[in-house]
Amino acid sequence: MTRSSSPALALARNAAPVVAVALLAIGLWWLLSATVYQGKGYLLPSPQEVAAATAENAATLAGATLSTLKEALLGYALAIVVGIAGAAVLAQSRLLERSLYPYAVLLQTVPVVAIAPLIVLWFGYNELSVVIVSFIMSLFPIINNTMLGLRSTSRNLAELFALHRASGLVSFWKLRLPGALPHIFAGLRISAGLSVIGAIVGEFIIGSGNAEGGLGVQIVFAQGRMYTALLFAEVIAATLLGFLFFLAVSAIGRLLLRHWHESALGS
Amino acid sequence: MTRSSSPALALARNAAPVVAVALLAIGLWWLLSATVYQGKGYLLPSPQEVAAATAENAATLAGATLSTLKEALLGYALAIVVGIAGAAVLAQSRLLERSLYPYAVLLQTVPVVAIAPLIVLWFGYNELSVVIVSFIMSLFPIINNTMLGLRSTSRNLAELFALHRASGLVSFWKLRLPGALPHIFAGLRISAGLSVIGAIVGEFIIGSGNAEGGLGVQIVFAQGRMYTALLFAEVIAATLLGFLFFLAVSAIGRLLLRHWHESALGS
Amino acid sequence: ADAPKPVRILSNWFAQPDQAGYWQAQQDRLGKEAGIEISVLQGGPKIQTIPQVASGQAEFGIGNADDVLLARLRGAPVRAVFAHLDYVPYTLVYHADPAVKSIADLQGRTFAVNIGNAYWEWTKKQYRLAGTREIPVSGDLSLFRNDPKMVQQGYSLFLPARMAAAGVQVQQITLASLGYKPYNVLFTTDDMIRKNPALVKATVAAVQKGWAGYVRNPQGLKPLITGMNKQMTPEIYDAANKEMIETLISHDLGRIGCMSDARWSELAGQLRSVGFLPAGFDAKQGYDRTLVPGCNS
Amino acid sequence: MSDKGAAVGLEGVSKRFDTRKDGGLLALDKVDFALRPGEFVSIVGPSGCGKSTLLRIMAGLVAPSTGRCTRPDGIETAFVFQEAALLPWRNVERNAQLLMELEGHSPDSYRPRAAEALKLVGLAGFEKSYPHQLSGGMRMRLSLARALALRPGLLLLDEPLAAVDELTRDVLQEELSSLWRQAGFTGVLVTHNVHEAVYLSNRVVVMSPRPGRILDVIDVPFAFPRAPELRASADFAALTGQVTSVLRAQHHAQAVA
Amino acid sequence: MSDKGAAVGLEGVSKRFDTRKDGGLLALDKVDFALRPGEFVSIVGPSGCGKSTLLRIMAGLVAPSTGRCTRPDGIETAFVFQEAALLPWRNVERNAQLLMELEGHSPDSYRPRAAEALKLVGLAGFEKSYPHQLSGGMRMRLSLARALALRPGLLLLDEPLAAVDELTRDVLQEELSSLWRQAGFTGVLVTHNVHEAVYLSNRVVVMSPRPGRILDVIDVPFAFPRAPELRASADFAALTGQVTSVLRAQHHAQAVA
Ligand SMILES: Nc1ncnc2c1ncn2[C@@H]1O[C@H](COP(=O)(O)OP(=O)(O)OP(=O)(O)O)[C@@H](O)[C@H]1O
Ligand SMILES: Nc1ncnc2c1ncn2[C@@H]1O[C@H](COP(=O)(O)OP(=O)(O)OP(=O)(O)O)[C@@H](O)[C@H]1O
Ligand SMILES: Cc1ncc(C[n+]2csc(CCO)c2C)c(N)n1
Ligand SMILES: [Mg+2]
Ligand SMILES: [Mg+2]
Repeated sequence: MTRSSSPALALARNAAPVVAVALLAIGLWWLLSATVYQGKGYLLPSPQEVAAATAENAATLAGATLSTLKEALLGYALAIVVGIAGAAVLAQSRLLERSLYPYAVLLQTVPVVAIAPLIVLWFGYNELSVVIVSFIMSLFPIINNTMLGLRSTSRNLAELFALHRASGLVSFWKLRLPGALPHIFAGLRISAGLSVIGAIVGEFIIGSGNAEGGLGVQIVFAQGRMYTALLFAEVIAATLLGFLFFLAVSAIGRLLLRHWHESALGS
Repeated sequence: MTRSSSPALALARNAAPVVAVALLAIGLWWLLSATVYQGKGYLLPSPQEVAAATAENAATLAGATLSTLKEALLGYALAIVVGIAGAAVLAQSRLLERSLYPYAVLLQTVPVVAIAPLIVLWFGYNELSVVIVSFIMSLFPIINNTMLGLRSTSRNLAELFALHRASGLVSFWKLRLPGALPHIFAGLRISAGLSVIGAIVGEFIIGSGNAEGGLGVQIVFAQGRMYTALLFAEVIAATLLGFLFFLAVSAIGRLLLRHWHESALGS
Repeated sequence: ADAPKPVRILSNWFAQPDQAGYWQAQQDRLGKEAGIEISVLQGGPKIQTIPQVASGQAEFGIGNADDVLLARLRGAPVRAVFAHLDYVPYTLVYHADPAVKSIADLQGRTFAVNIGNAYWEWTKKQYRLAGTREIPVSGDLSLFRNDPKMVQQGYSLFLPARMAAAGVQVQQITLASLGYKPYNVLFTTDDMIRKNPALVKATVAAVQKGWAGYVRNPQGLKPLITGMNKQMTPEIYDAANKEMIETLISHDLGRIGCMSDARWSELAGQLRSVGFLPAGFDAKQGYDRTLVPGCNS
Repeated sequence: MSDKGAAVGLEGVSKRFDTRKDGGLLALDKVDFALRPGEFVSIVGPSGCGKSTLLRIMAGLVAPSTGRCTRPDGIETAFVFQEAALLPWRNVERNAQLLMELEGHSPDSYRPRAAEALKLVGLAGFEKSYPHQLSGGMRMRLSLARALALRPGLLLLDEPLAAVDELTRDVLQEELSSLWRQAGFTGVLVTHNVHEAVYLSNRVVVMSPRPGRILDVIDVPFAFPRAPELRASADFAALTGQVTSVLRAQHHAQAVA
Repeated sequence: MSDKGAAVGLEGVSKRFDTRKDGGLLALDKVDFALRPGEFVSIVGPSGCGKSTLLRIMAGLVAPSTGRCTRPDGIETAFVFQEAALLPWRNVERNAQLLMELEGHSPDSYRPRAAEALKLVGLAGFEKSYPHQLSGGMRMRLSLARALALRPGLLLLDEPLAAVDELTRDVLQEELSSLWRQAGFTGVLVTHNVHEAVYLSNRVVVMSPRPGRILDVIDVPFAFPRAPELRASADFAALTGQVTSVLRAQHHAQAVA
């Protein structure tokens, strides 16, 4: 319960266990690559090999990461806006919810790869389609968690707002939305990674036109060259991208909830 | 607030709006396929064409659906068990959470396609690998929502249990878990669809040996032959499968929460 | 003069030598005089060129002859107008093994192939490989390297060279040697041919020039292709050119792209034999061989 | 009695809750009562007899199962719930401003009014605290301040002072009464404290145990403003004694049944 | 006084809460007090003075910022929180059984004890209801029943009767007192009702406004069992007057400051 003396110190303390496990994991990985997978770098390259591949292809890697970042970020942002707004609309009435919510579920159950031609048909043979795939992949967790949050409003508070003839909109902004924030952020955390996966799958479907292409494209290149060390570097880049989104969204959530919600008040 | 006279009636009333929208959607689909996509069944087949393709390939379709059902169900079940148990372990201490939770995030951020070879290497070219992919895809929403739920325990109640020296296990079973159920079920609803997607992606990667295979394999077959009507039938089957999981899990959730949680008490 | 009319060619893979003539036409702006500006769009692993072209996302697409016939069966109004390669260079690669004399000796092994694809269904049936285990092929080759008994589908242009570069000794059986030889084609829509035959002809003429130019100087595209496709290392590029120019492209540069009714009808027969096409299906609806200059002389 | 205060009429109001027991639970049974504009009425009755339910019906939050409740249109109503019902994500000050915000007042007008109300209930200095940092009594006082700051036409109070100490309670009673005299709202107070009921009210409604019925409505004749010393008077004791005996008679009847 | 009751010692206990104001908020200031085994002590003091915090410290739920609290090991403690703290997913009956379940009692023993406690607080007939179907007073009574059913060695009560009507309150006071005499637990009651404090206790602790300090500890000399008529006696009135005047002196001091 004691306060840390400085934010830097707090960060260090929070990061320490994660870093420890990371070092442990890298150690284990190194051990595996040096024993079981010794001489089988095409299956499991060693950390050194991956580091070398990263250094060697730094520029391409950075470019690809940036391009995937852009697509995933757009898809994610779109999913956040549409997801929260959609849930808000659905939560207005049981009827709306009953009629439309199941279709939000269906949307996420459709294997995107299978309907790829339609997506390209509707959104064009370009990055927009990649963004759309990322959007579709990340939408549902946000809708679903937001709806749960909006429906969990305490009865007493709902009555208070009803008494003061708060319009749907006012209730939404001042009561239901803030009350739903912990749930919403849980949804956003889930979707952070999905948006990156979506962008990569989208790149598989759309290719890269005439550009260099994002991580999805580079992953295929590395596979074709049997350059597993580079492949790993790219997968790690994609993973970290998703993780970055996750961290950003978690930090914002903690900031918004720190004053009042159990999950963020500290133990 | 009035009670319905019979469960059958209640079901009918609940199902009516969904069915209405479904009919509307099918109508719209038919309209589209009969106008803009007239003669373009290879892009958007008409409902009749899809029905015909379904009838023509009924046996294969049923077999494939069953096989995907099995894989997805196993992956989903595994994700539920591991997800809830994992979250329970992580929620035991901030240290554990800080050190391990980020890695659960990473797990979901990894593009499965990219690590497929390792999965195949470790689990073999068989259904187990498909189950593992389904498991990986559906795990994180469950972990994440369960953790949020476990951390949202009301302070008063936590103190009550602490006072009576309830062990971690007892607190878990009698306080934290039941209190987390609304969140957990939100996670399970999200993962329902993902588990089916995971199984299909798994089949894309792993195939089925030389058996007929599940929906993922059949989707590849239909795509290869540009048999879009059959492809649609398969996608619909996959979607309904995910939806079925969703409905089942929602029903169980409502049953467990109906006595006490705002989200299930009815408006 | 009017601005040149843009013509998009949608490729089925990232830039690589088997599409070289098209890239050449783009690079040299070979349609300029005919009033067209050709641009090639790179494909990728999940690109489906036929529905995209049929729906107008591009004017032309690159694909395989068998896929065009299958698409016709499903009503997609696409038609091959130019066959740049004599056959799709499919091959089956296995770890070097003197005991393997023919495909029959691969019976029972694990094949990484395009499951459900016509060429594989045909090969299975023709060579009685029903007892083999098949897995979907992906871009990943590490499992093949790791399993000495695995058979890997790929392009003969690249895969053996790639394996050699990685120090893996392999041998191959090409699909063509087994008798399955679909053209590699440029296709467009019926509508395009009917409403804008001049544009189609101009495009075909331009890409024919492109291919000829490439054959004359294969090194000219090397920077472009190896720059766009990181998979295409200079060594692989060179090896692929050699094989392509020797065996896959017409040595009579004026006849590049020509197709024969016999070859199309043979292909349709093969597809019928595995039930992919119905008995009455006429292969003629899949192509138009009147558009390539120099083929009827 | 001012014309600002609202008149609320209850005619044959019954309320039955759905429970899994057959027939449900009858919480209120044929309650007839007319609240005159600007009067202050207290409701006393055993725990679980339906007082909170009755307030909810007067507020229009719950519909009676039979009978009806008539309320003037557009009357501003403030309700101090039995549980504090604060927004956990707003600090004390922002919670105190809530109702005025909802009723569309401007920040310029609601800021000073909220500050004043907080001072009145003894929460000055806690403006920036969050509800979870307050004691139980402070939370209830915040809830009260929130309602008072609105200066409503109808004020419904569900045991607002149960969680505060007697001295604070006395102070708040005085404040409440003087506010009422100045502002002329109609007030309904649910309380378990008979002295409080009598001291503050024009009339005291005594209810029976479940199902809640009105046993008696007792007029309190003392003129306003009432001095604190009134509580020590014999007349006051007689009246509280009367209320208590109505309550007690029924209680015993139930205990025997 | 029985040996079942626990002795709890508070030595120089202060509690400072972290707030964003510098220095935080001093809730308790150097509280010294020793609870004798088996005695019943009431704590009175203004709202927000730290009573609930003090109970939490006695229960071992919160650590003092300075000073210490000594409690015998392994003593069963029951705490009736100021808010009912029920499990919303358990019905009344299962809520009443909770503490015994947690303490490892067998179903055979806890079922009848829970039923008995529910009857005692007047909740018989509501066994199958869920907390959200109860009135505020019923919820608090359930919370009380849950604690009583455990028959603890140390019973900490935070305004358990604030939300019930006076008559029920009287009845429950009698029940509580007689349980205490039979079972011999050590009891600490926080209440705003000085009569209740004096009637039930061996000693009454009077606390100052924030930061909470002990102003006075007043011995209540009346022998147990005490008859209800005791409340009407002059001696009783003198004692409650004494408590009130200690409270009031401080209150005025604060109002002036
Ligand atoms: N978690 C907390 N953080 C900050 N301040 C707190 C916290 N809990 C209590 N306080 C403060 O400590 C003081 C004492 O609170 P406590 O709940 O002990 O009062 P109390 O005597 O029980 O009051 P009441 O009679 O109103 O219940 C109050 O001023 C309150 O604002
Ligand atoms: N939502 C509900 N469902 C079922 N029963 C309910 C519900 N709300 C209240 N009741 C029942 O209605 C009766 C009256 O409740 P109410 O809250 O009005 O009592 P009250 O007079 O305010 O009691 P208290 O003084 O304890 O607050 C109680 O028996 C309660 O169990
Ligand atoms: C046009 C074209 N298609 C695929 C590949 C690469 N490749 C050859 S076979 C195979 C398996 C699945 O197609 C892969 C990835 C290529 N180089 N060119
Ligand atoms: Mg009530
Ligand atoms: Mg308190």
